[in-house]
Order: sequence, then structure tokens, then C-alpha cells
Amino acid sequence: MKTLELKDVGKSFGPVVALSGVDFSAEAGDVTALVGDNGAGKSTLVKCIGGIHRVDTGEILVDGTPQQLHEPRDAARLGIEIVHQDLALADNLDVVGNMFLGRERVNRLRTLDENTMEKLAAQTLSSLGVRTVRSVRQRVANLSGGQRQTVAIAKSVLWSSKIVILDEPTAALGVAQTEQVLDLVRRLADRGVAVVLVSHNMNDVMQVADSIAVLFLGRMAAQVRRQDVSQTQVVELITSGRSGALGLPAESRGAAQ
Amino acid sequence: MKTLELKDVGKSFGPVVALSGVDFSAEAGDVTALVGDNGAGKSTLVKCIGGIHRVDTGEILVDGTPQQLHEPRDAARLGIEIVHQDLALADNLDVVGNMFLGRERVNRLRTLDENTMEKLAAQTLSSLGVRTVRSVRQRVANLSGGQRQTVAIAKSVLWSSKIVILDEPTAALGVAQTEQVLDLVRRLADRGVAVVLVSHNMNDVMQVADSIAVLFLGRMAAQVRRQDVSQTQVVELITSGRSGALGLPAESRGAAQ
Amino acid sequence: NNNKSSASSSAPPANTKVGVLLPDTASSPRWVSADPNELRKQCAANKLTCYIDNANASATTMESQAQALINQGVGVLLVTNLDSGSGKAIESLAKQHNVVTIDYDRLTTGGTAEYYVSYDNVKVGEDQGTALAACPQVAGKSAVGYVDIDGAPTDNNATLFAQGYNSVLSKQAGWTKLGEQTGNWDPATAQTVFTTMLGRHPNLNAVMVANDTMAQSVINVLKSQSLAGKVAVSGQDATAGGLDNVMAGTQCFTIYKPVAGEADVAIKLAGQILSGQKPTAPATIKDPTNAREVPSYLADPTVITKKNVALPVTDGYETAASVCPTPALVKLCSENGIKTP
Amino acid sequence: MTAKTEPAVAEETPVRGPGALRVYIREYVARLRGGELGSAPAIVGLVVITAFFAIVHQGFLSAYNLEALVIQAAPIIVMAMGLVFVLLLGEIDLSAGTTGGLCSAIMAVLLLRHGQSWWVGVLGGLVAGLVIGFVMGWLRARAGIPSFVITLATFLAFQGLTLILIGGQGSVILPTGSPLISLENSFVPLWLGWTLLGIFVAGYAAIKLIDARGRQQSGLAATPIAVIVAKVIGVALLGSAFTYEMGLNRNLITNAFFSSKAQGEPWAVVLLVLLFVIWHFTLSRTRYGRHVYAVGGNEEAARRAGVVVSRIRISVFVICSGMAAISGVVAASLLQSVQSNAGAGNTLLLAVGAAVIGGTSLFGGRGRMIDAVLGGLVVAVIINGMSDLIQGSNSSGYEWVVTGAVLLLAAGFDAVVRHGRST
Amino acid sequence: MTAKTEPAVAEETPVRGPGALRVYIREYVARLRGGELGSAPAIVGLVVITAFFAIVHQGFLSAYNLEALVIQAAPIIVMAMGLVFVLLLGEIDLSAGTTGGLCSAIMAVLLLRHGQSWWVGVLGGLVAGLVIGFVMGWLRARAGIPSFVITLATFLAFQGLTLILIGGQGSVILPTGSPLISLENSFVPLWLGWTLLGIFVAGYAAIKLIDARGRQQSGLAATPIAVIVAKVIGVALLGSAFTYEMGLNRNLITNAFFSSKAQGEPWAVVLLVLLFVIWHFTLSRTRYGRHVYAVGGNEEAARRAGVVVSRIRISVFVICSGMAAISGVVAASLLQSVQSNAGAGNTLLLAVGAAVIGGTSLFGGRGRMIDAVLGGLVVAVIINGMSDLIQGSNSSGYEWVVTGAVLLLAAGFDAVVRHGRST
Ligand SMILES: Nc1ncnc2c1ncn2[C@@H]1O[C@H](COP(=O)(O)OP(=O)(O)OP(=O)(O)O)[C@@H](O)[C@H]1O
Ligand SMILES: Nc1ncnc2c1ncn2[C@@H]1O[C@H](COP(=O)(O)OP(=O)(O)OP(=O)(O)O)[C@@H](O)[C@H]1O
Ligand SMILES: [Mg+2]
Ligand SMILES: [Mg+2]
Repeated sequence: MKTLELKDVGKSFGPVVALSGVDFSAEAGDVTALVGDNGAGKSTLVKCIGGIHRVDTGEILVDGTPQQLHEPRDAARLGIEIVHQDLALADNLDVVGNMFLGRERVNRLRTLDENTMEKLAAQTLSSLGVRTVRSVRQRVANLSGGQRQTVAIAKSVLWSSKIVILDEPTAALGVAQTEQVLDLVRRLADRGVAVVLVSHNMNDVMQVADSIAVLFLGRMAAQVRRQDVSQTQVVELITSGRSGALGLPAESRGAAQ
Repeated sequence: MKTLELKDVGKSFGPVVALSGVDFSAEAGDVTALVGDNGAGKSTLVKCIGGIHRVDTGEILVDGTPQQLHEPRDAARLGIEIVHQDLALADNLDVVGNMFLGRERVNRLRTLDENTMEKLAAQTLSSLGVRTVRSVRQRVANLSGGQRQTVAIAKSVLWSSKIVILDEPTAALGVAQTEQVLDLVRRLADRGVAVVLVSHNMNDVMQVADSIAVLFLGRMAAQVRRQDVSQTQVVELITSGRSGALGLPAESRGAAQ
Repeated sequence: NNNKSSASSSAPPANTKVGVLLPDTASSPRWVSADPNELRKQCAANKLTCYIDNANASATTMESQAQALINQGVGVLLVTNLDSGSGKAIESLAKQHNVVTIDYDRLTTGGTAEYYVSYDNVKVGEDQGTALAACPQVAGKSAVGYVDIDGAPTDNNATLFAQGYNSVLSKQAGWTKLGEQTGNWDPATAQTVFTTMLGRHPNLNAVMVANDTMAQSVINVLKSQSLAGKVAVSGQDATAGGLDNVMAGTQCFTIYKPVAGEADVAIKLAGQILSGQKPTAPATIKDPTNAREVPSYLADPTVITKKNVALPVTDGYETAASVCPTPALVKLCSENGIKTP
Repeated sequence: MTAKTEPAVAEETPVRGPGALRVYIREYVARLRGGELGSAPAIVGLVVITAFFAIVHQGFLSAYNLEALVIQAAPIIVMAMGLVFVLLLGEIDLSAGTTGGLCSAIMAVLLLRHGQSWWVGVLGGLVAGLVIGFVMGWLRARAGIPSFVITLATFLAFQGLTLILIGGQGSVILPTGSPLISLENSFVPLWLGWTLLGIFVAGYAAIKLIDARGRQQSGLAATPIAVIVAKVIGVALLGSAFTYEMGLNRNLITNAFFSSKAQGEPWAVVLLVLLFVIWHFTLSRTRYGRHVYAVGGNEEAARRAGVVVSRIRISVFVICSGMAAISGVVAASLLQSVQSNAGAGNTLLLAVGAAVIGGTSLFGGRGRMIDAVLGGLVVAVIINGMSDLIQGSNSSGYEWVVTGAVLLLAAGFDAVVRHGRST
Repeated sequence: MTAKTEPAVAEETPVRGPGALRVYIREYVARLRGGELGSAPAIVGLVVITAFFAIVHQGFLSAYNLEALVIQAAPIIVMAMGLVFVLLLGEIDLSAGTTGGLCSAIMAVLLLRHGQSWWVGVLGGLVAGLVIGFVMGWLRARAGIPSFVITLATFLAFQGLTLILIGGQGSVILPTGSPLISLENSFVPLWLGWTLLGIFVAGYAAIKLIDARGRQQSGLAATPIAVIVAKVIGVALLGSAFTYEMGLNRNLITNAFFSSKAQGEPWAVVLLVLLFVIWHFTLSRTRYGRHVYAVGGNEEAARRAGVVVSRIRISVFVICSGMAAISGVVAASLLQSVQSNAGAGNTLLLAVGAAVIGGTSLFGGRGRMIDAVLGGLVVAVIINGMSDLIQGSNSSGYEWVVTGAVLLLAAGFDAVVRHGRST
């Protein structure tokens, strides 16, 4: 049984068909890479799973049960943790405030336990290799691109979830920080989490992924095991939607793993 | 004479020292890569050149003349075109509107020449390898991350400038689009433009750069010619600020090429 | 100015429709219930159909109400203007559509109304001045310091009241005006203003306040200084609160202008006009802007002091229930001859 | 599921002939379903409340009342037009009402105390408005004071200045027969009304056709001719219906003594159409208009693109105050006088409400000229419809309550149509 | 250039002892220079205009006038406190003024026409406020109508309802001697005043010290004890000065015959402090407060983080209307009566202006409770100071002008201090 499974998912925005007939699955303990050209529909897919968009057709199953995802809260309740591409940080809050947003620690008197949160935030950030955030009491509005991204990633790390989805988490990260995040991804999967990683960086994908799903113009071109394909084949799938015997739309549904 | 030269530039935000004593230069016909860890101060440097921040100390010279850059307009007047990391698109305008913002074409009657602009916009986008933007009359609010980045890049391509600065232009781009942009960068330099490329992707940097400048914690660790260093050395410079004889803070001012 | 025939198909041959335009709800409570009730009663008695609108202090609203009433086919329009300018616009509009207008309570200077039915507002002010000078707190004193708290300067009537009381008070021997401010017909403003005045002139003996609601504010401040009842305070409109204060002795007097004095006359006049007559008014008032002699019906106000405080209630102008809402006040009322059921 | 056959790629090749019409309609429906409703909700709201009042209030749609409605709406619409500019930048001008009042007071004083001719007075008022707008814009753009505070201060101060100018009389009456009064109280001769309508429709058709040809020549997808023809006919029919009804004699009472006629549309209509065309054109077809939207949508993006943000910011306040001055003049014409409390009270709230009901956002970046017109009409219909609806003692209390309720209904309707648009 | 020696790395190791104080002060100065001014500009503005009026207007700082100032400011501050919540979400409540009026009218009617005791009346008014807030919040959050339009409608409707309730009497006078009147017109006994001050200062010191110890124990940089002591002494001194001056007898006339005394601070002060502490605590130390800021700063981020945005949105309207109801009760206590136009006029604009002058943004995400207090004091000082500045029956014109000018000066001052902060 798949931890996360999408069946025949379709989503349109007015005249724009962003997704159509997409099947996708992610298993516990695996890193599933979701790749595709710009505008292929990766982020839309992630948002559908996250309850930000409602799907027009098809269904989303978690642990084999179909789920209604109408709100991000619904996804969170199911143990799905997402770092979206558009990071969505509250610029007027500080790093601690953003990192614990929605899951603030409170002490006995139901007041915010700022001390614990501040310590945890600082620890998490440094564990992700960020050394340049001067203070976790800084407003995130003033952070650099990479620092912002780290805060968003750190936010998702703080909670133990069943499914972690990262939409281009390393786009703005430096060399060292990227290493840390890929490491983290691997460790999460080893802990039994189903990790979905959206990325444009083929090196990273080939390095950490167990399974690779390729979106092409809103359709699932193919979902294959990492060891069954070469980097060239994946790139071919991304740019043309097919590569040799892989990724024919008619077969794509069966092609998944 | 350098097309763009920074001497002893310093910039602080309240208690945060983002840049201090930075020397940097870019020459016509060269691609100068600006690299550094997250929060090293790359974007701050770019914003100082772009007139978004005023420098606290030091000076910025264009073609050997010191310039006062107080407003983005001042930079534009000097022929400096910048794609910032935070793309800054007007979400309520369509792709055409954003691409020509501030430099709209008008016809004889001083009314907007929408037809010409629309045609040019579509051409530029497809020249950058983006096939998934359904219509250039779409609002940019609804574009995917990579599509937004492409619009921002396309914006800077439309004008013939003396200096083009790209702050992590390929962060959100797919494989094919990244190729196109690197190609573009090379072609711009060959046309005699001084191109500054900020990037975390060492492969890309080693591929297109002629000169590499490394920022470390707000200071210039070293600026060297591409052929004088290996990728490992650059990574070392980024993460520790020095590599062998390269990049000692005391020497950094002289080390620049 | 006769409407023997009406072209309006919806109206019966003999037009019985009268429109009434009232100004606002803040300058005096009378516009909210006293006038509408009395006018309605009189209309029923005279078998007329009355349309009564209140403009909520907006000249544009009044203009549109006038248009709506003319659209209804009224033959006579009673106008209590917000200001002469908009009043004139309405009257010329009415004239354009062959509707007779009557100035009700307020004269539209420069206007074209056929009649003016009112209390004499300068006279009201003069009465206020005279009554204040006769208050026990100041009567016979050789030196009296007083302050004025006027109505809204945007209201022409306030100007007329002030003209009246100032003309009287300035002639009182030994009286000196320590300050004059406008309370804008607004109790909160009046309270702020008077607080400061009292702080500056703690020894003042009399306060010339234009109406009862503002007088209440003045009394509040005096109470907090334990001065209530020791300073002469004026008023106007014979509101329930004003009568309470008069009974309690914290307010010296109020001015009672029974609505019947205006409403009865105006509606009777309207009925006569609609039936084709052209009545002759007992008096004329000179319009100060164009010297036109406006045929006028002018009623006299009554000064209400502790002695005759029951009059507005016995007249039915105020109900005993609203004047005496609490047990303490019921007692005070019965002492002063107001019977509560 | 048929959508599956349509991949999300650019459809750049324009289609022509009857196919084009089908494509156009399909796209239009898709856009509607995607939430791009344009003016549709405001129009539907307007029709609904008009129908409501036409039912409860006989004679609401008579030529007489229609004229009254138009001249009452005129000052609101003019002010709302100016406010759209300020709102597009996410700013607010609380003082627009009292600015209008002050400018009309200046005009009245020039006319009556200094014996100037009417156009000097109007010019004086207008110049005063522009100067006021410039100062407020400067304070906002350069001194960085929040516009709410600046305009709250001027809201109070201008109320005071008007009061000082007009003085204790309560109002100043404009000279009878002045062209100023004619604006709202005299009527365009019938022949001229029809001629102007003809010019307007012809101009509209010409622009639409030239646009379409230009796009076709540039190889871009153009509006099909059939759609353009339909639109032009629609405009012509609406215009004709209005001009025809306004051509009827509206005098209700005629007899042997009085035979004056009231027919033709009020001059204010011509002014409204003129202002609408100018500002609509400015917003949609000039660089300036584009920059206003850009600054409202993302100030930083506009600044980086070289737009002189402070200049745009000052300019919208100038336009807003200028339009407020015109609105003040129109209001003075309506009342044939200027009150010492001109422009105070709910004037501003209603004008802003008009723009917002029309679809303009208070957060900047979204709004069009037509919003001011449609929203202004909604507000005017409510006020006019309410003004005589409730009779009896304390009617004004009930009227306020019902006005609020109707306003909420109109807006709620709009919201339901837009389906949860967030403002 | 000395800055060069200080690299931009995290300084996580807390310093203790006298070094900590130096670090603290250096950081504070750096923050100030970096533009994080907090309440400084509003405080400076308040001091400046107070000084201005103290000079032009002798007796402005007398105990008598200080008390008047406080009781006049109370309704404004209470309403502004509620508005801060709504503004933090980038919403507006135009009807806060008339909601207050309506609730006080409901209270008055319960008291006087239904013979209820005072606390039933207050409870009735408060419940009405909460219900009103809930309905408006629901319309905004669920039906998606812009809050400007909803509250414009209720602004009108509630004005009407108040008029209907109070009716033709013009105003309803509260029973003499009722505890309601005491709120603004009676005084805390001297011993109790000092005791309350003691409790307040002790509580303040305790919280600050507990905070600092907690941080130290967690190994985080804590405020140095010296700073805390300085702050506590500052608060104690200010409080004592106020309590002392309020303890003086303010009766203007005393002689052998009259010996009643007016001394002690008004009860309203206790109410203000209580409300301030509650809401300040809510905003700064509870999850709810954090969520309010998050929704105001980035609604989408909050939604994705699992915050129930619609519930937060409804709640701020409930709080705002509830506080408006309290403000209405305080205003009724001040005037010892409820008018048929209670809460109309400029009530709302002044309260919003107070919050904005204090430093709250109209675009959401930025604002604190202290803003309402400081801004409300600025507004009250201006109104009180103006009320006697110019004499004459047409003085109000000049007064309005000067009020506007002073308001602008206060805000301009603030803006210059903040150096181009954008709101
Ligand atoms: N809210 C929306 N309204 C309209 N179109 C949208 C919306 N969101 C996404 N789209 C369109 O749907 C398509 C898929 O977008 P999506 O963001 O999923 O792409 P992506 O695969 O994440 O691309 P990238 O790699 O650039 O992030 C794009 O063409 C985009 O323009
Ligand atoms: N407006 C600001 N206010 C305060 N601090 C700032 C501001 N802008 C940048 N900083 C700080 O300055 C430092 C440098 O930031 P900058 O954005 O230049 O980094 P960068 O090199 O571009 O990093 P990245 O690779 O993550 O984009 C960071 O520590 C950042 O937090
Ligand atoms: Mg994406
Ligand atoms: Mg950067």
C-alpha cells in the first residue's frame, strides 16, 4: 500500500489545464523525485496534495484511503508537511515566529514559551548549515533568499510527519546548505518518511531519489525507479515527454514503478 | 579601465554588517561570476549597484567615473540592467505589462503600442525556451516559479545595456531553460556587455565565467580569473573564505585579479 | 399659485397631497417625533395626505426628497431648510413644477416661498437672554460673568438665537462675557468646551447654552465641581432631560415651543391652498437678502421655569413617562405637579 | 475530461472567420468561470436593486425620476472617479468630500463677493483643488506621512475653511441663471443630444474596429467583427433608450398658466461621459495609466523599472482633488448654492463605497473607471429609492436602517457572484 | 570603518555582568538607527504637542485639566484598542463609532425603560456589541464582502437604530448616582489608587524579572538587570507623578461653605489600564495574538501553517465591536446620557486616526496596543487643547483648521522621526 497515491488527478485554472489524468505515488522510506519542465504542473500537483487547490477530477489517497483535502489543515492532520516553492513566510514575524507558526509551544499558563522556541529554532537553523542568520529574533523580511528558504525548510523539519514534500527546496541554497538539505532528505526517508522532492537539478535528483516521476505539460510522462533510468533518459522525458520505451502517455499510468 | 568597479564598499543594516571593504570589478566582454554562501552579501552588493541601497562607505565607478546611485533610475541611466533575486513583478499586470514596465512602447498618439509589445514579448519568451506560458496576456500572479523568473530575465534582455547583472537567474529554471539562459549570458558577453552572474551552481559558474569573485561573510575573499582556479578551490573559498594562497582577508583587496 | 387642475394622472382631481421636508435629527429632537406626529395628526384632521421626510442633515438628500415628493404629485411643500441655499434650490425646483412652498420654522432667505410659518427665532433668543438674567442665581447681582455656548454655526437658526440672546445680555448692567464657543449642537463638544471654560473661569455665574442637550453637558461638568445649581444655566426645546434639570434646579429654564403652534397653522394653510384659496397672512417678515416681504404666521415661545414646568407634559408635548423614568424622578415630578400614571 | 485533449501550450496562431467567434466565446466563458468577472457583478447588482425599487416604488423609472437620479448621481460619480486613482495606489483620501466643498466655496466667493464671471470662479475652484492635491501628495510621497492621517487632518481643516468662507449664513446662493446652475438644472436640446450620442457611438465603433485591424495586421488574435458589431449595437441601443426617455417632457403639472417643458438630458450627463472617456483612456491606454497600476500592484517593482513612484503618487492626489473640486462644483450646481458644511457628512464614504462596490480594491492595483460609474449609480439608486420609501414619525431612523440593509444586499449579491473574491 | 572588525555572524553566546549592559545598549542604539523605533515617535509627538499647549494655554497641565483630558481620552482610547485588532488584519470597521452608540443606547433603554439594574444594561450592550461583531466578521470572512462596504452599511444602519431607540427625546439621561456615571465622574480613593499603582508596578517588575531569569536559564541573551531596574523605576515614577497629581483636590472653588473635594484618579483610568494589560498580553504572549499578526502579515502563509484564518478574522471583528460597546458605555458615562446621534460624526475617524498616529498600519501586520493609548492621548490632547484656543461664535471654523494643522504637525513630526517609514 502506498503512503501517498494520486489517481487520475486533473486541475484547470479557467482556460489553463495545469494537470490532467495524473497518477502518482510515494512510498514510506523512499525519496520520490518529481521533475518536469517549467510550468509542467509540479507545484500545482503539490498544492493539490497540500489542500491549497482542490482537484477538479480524480482522487488523492493517503495510506490507501481517499481523502478530501480542502484546507492546508486537512493535509497537516494527515501528517503531510510541505515546503512550497513560494515560501509564504509572514514578513512581519521573526524567524522564530515563522518557524513555529500554527504550532507554537505554550507553557502551563497557555502563554507562548518563547525560550524553548527560540532555542529550538537556533538549533535547527545551525543544523541546516546556516551560519549567517545573526539572530533568530530578526524579521524574515530582511533575510537573504537562501536564509528565507532555510527558514521554510527548518519549519517542516521541526515536526515528525508521515509525508514530507519539498518543492524546489535547494533553489536558493549555497553549496554547503544544499548538501545539508539533501542529507536531511535522505535521513528523513531512512526514518520511514515518504519524501517527495521537486527539483530541477538532475545531479541532486539522481543522487538522492529512489523513484522518479516526470511531469510533461500537465500529464505524468512516467514514474520509474531510479536504477532503471539514466540521467539522459530523465532529461529526455522532461523535455519531450518520452524516451525510448518510457513515457508514452497511454502507458504512463501503468508505467509508474 | 573597468566597465564596473567597486572600491572599498561597505553597507550595514542596523546591527547587521552586510558588506565591508568590498572591492569588485567587471569588464566589458567578460562574464564575471559573483559567488558566496547564503547571506554572504551578494544580493546586497547587487542592490547597491542597482541603486536600491545606498552604500555606507566606498564608491562605485562606471567606466572609471565615480557615480552616485540613489535610485534604480540612476543605474538604468548608466546602462546597468539588473535581474534581482526577488523578482519584483507587479502581480496585477500581465506578462507584457511587466516586461515593458517603465519602457512602454508608444505610438504616434502617445498611446501604448500594445500590438508591438505583445509580439516582442511572445518572441522573447519563446527565445528563452519557455513553451508553457499560455498567453502573454496572462497576469504574472498566476505563473509558475520558473515562468516568473523567465519573465524577469526576458525583461532585461529587451534592452541593450552596457552592464547586465543577473542575481541567481536560473534558480527556478528547468534544464533546458537554464541552458538557454547560460547561452544568453555568453552571447551578451560576446556582444561586449559586462555581465555579472550571481549563482550557487558551480557547474554553471565554471562553464560560463571568465572571472570569479567570492564573497565571504560580507568581505571579498578573492576575485580571480576562471582559468587560475579549480572548482574545489572556489568551493573552499566560499565555505571558508580562503584556499591555499587565495583569499586571505588582509590580502583580499590586492587579490582581485 | 393655484392647483385647481392637476395633470398628474395618479392624483385625484382635487389634490390633497402635502409634502413635508424636515431637516435633521440632531439640531433638535422635535424633528424626530414631535413635528411628524403633530403634522400627521393635523393632516388627518384636515383630510390631507401628508408625506413627511427627514433629510438627516444632508442638503443633497433633501433635494432628492423634494424631487421624489414632486414626483408623487404633492401640491404644497412644507420646507424646513438646512440652509437657505439648498432651501432656495428646492423652492425654485418646486416653482418650476408649479408646487406651492411654505417655509416651516426656518425662513429661506432669498427663497421664493409663498408663506412663512414659525416661531420668531430672534425672539426665542431674546427670551433666553431675558430669562437668564432673571435666574435666581444671578438676579440682582452687581457683577455677573457668563459664557456662551452656541449652536452649530452651519445652522442659520443658531445664528439667530445667538443674535437674540447676545443683544439682550450685552445690555445687562454688570454682565461680562468671559468666553463664547460653539457646541455644534453636539453634547460631547459642548462638554469638552465647557470643561475648559470652567477651568479658566472658575468663578463664572451664568452659562448661556443654546439648547437642552448641550445644557446637560454643562450641568455634568458643574456637578463634578459641585457647582450644579449654583450657576445659572439656560436651555431650549423643553426636552425630557431639560425639564428634569429644571425641576432639579440645575437648569434655570428652558424654552417651550409647542409644535402645535406651527404645525396646526401650516397644515390648515396647506389645506386652504389646495382647495384653491389664497389666504392672507397676519404679518410679514422682511427677507434680509432681497427685502421681499414674506407673508408670515409667527407664534410666540413660552419660557419654562420651575413654576410652569408641568406645562409641556399637560400639553402632551412630552409624556410623563419619558420625563420621569426613575423612582427618584417620579417623586420630583409629583412635587412639581407632573402626574405619572 | 474532454479538456485532456488540450495541452497547456501557447496558442499563438490567431484563428479567423466564424471559427474566431467560437474561440472568442469559449475563451470568454472560460474566463468568466475562472473568476475574471469584470463589471458583471456590479451590473447585475445595479439591475437587481433598480428592479427592487421599480416594484416597491411606482414611478421610480419615470423620465422625471430618471433625470433626478442622474443629476443626484453626478457628484458622487465624479468624486468616485477621482478616488479610483488614489485607491489604485492603495491610498485613501478622506478629505475628498471636504476638498470639494472648499473648492465650491472658493468658487462661490469669487463669484459673489468678487464679482467674477462664472468661469473664473470654476477655474479658481479647480486650481485650488489641484494645489490641495499637490500638497497632500507631496506630504505623502516625500514626507512619508500615512495618507489616512494627512487626509484626516485636511478633512477637518477644509471643513473649517469652508465654514469660514461661507460664514454664519449657512449657505451662499449662486446667481440665478448662471451657467453653473444650468449644468445640473438645464437640459441639452434634443437635436444636440442625439448628435452627441451619434458621435459617441461612432467613435466607440471606430476605436474598436481600428484596434481589431491593428491586431490582425500584427498577427495577433483579434476580437471577431461579429462581437464588435454586437457591442456597438448594444451601446447604441442603450444610449438611444436613455436619450429617448430623457427627451420626454417631465413636467408633471401643466395647466393653462404654466406650460414650461422640461425635456432633454441634463448637461451633467455630457460632463460625466466626457470625464469617463478621458480617464478611462488615461488608465487603459497611456504609459501613465500603466504606471499607476504598476505602483499599486508592486511599488518596489515599479521603482526598479524606473517609474518615478513619488511623482505618480503625487499625481493621483492631484487628480483626486481636482475631480473632487469638479464634484463640488457639480454639487453646488445641483443645490444652486454652497453650504457651509458642503462635502462633510457621508459624502466621502458614499463615494469610496461607490468605487469599492464597483469593484475597486482598497489595497491598490485593482480598479477601473467604469467601477466609479456603476458603483456611483448603485449608491444613487439606493439613496433616491430610499428617499421617499418610508413615511411616518422617525422615518429617518428607519431609512438609515433600510439604506444600510440595501447597501449590504447589493454588496452581498456582488460577493456571491464573485464567489468569495477577497478585497 | 570600525564596523569592519565585526563580521556578520550569529552572536548566540549570551554575555553577562556589566558587559551585558554595554551590549544591550549598543544593540538598542543600532536598532534605533536601523529604523526600529517602536513607540518613540508617538511619545515624542505627544510630548511636543503637550508642551505646545502648555505654553499657549495656561492651566493646561493643572490637575483639573489633566483629569478632564484623561476622561475625554478614555472613549477614544478604548475604541482605538479594539480597532487595532481589525487594522492588524488590514480590515477596517467604519461602524465602530455607531456600534458604540447603538450599544450604549441599548444599555440606556434597558436601564430606563425596562428598569433593569446597571450591570444588566452594560451586559446587554456588551452582548449586542459581540453579536454585531460576529455578524460583520462572518459577512467578511465567509460571504467575502469587503469590510469597507459591510461596515459602511452598518455605520448607516446603526445610526438609524440608535435614533429609533432613543427616539424623539433627543437623549436619554442616565439615572443620577448610577455606578455607570461614576466610571468617568467618580474617583478612586487615594489609598486605593496608591495600592493599585503598587500592584501594577510590582507585577510589571515581576514579569520582567521572571522573563529575564527564564531566558538566562535557557542560555539565551537576557535583558540586563540594570535595564530592568531602570525601566521599573521609570514606570513607578511616572505612575506616582500621575497618582500624586490626581490626588490633589481639583475643586476650583473652595470656601467655608463648600468643602466637597474632587481628588483621586477617575475610575476610567483603572478600566483603561486593565483593558490595556489584557489586550497587550493577548497580542504579545498568546497563540491567538501571534496568529493575528501572522494573518495580517501574510494570510496565505498563516493558512498554510494551519491557522483557521476565517476564525481569526471573525474574532477581530468581535473584539473590535465589543470594545466599541465598552467605548460607548464610557462615552455615555462621560456625558451622563445617550444621544440619538451617539457615535456618529467624527468619532470613528478620530479613533482610527489615533491608532494610525500611534504607529499601527492600515495594511495589516503592524500595530500594538500601546499605539492606541499613545495615539488616543495625542488626539485627546489636541481636542482638549483646541477647545478653548479660539473664541467667538464662528470659532469652530478656525478651530477645525487649527486642529487639522496640529494633527498634521504631530504626524509629520512622527514621520520625520521615522524617516520615511511607509504605511
Ligand atoms: N492560479 C493559477 N491560475 C492560472 N494558471 C495557473 C495558476 N497556477 C498555475 N498556473 C499555470 O499552470 C501551469 C503549471 O504551473 P506550476 O506552477 O504547477 O508549474 P511548475 O511545474 O511548478 O513549474 P516551475 O518549475 O516553473 O515551478 C503553468 O502554466 C501556470 O501558468
Ligand atoms: N534590509 C535588510 N535589513 C537587515 N539585514 C539585511 C537586509 N538585507 C540583507 N540583510 C542581511 O545581510 C546579509 C546579506 O544578505 P544578502 O541578501 O546580500 O545575501 P546573499 O549573499 O544574496 O545570500 P543568498 O545566497 O541567500 O541570496 C544577510 O545576513 C541578511 O540577513
Ligand atoms: Mg513550481
Ligand atoms: Mg541573494
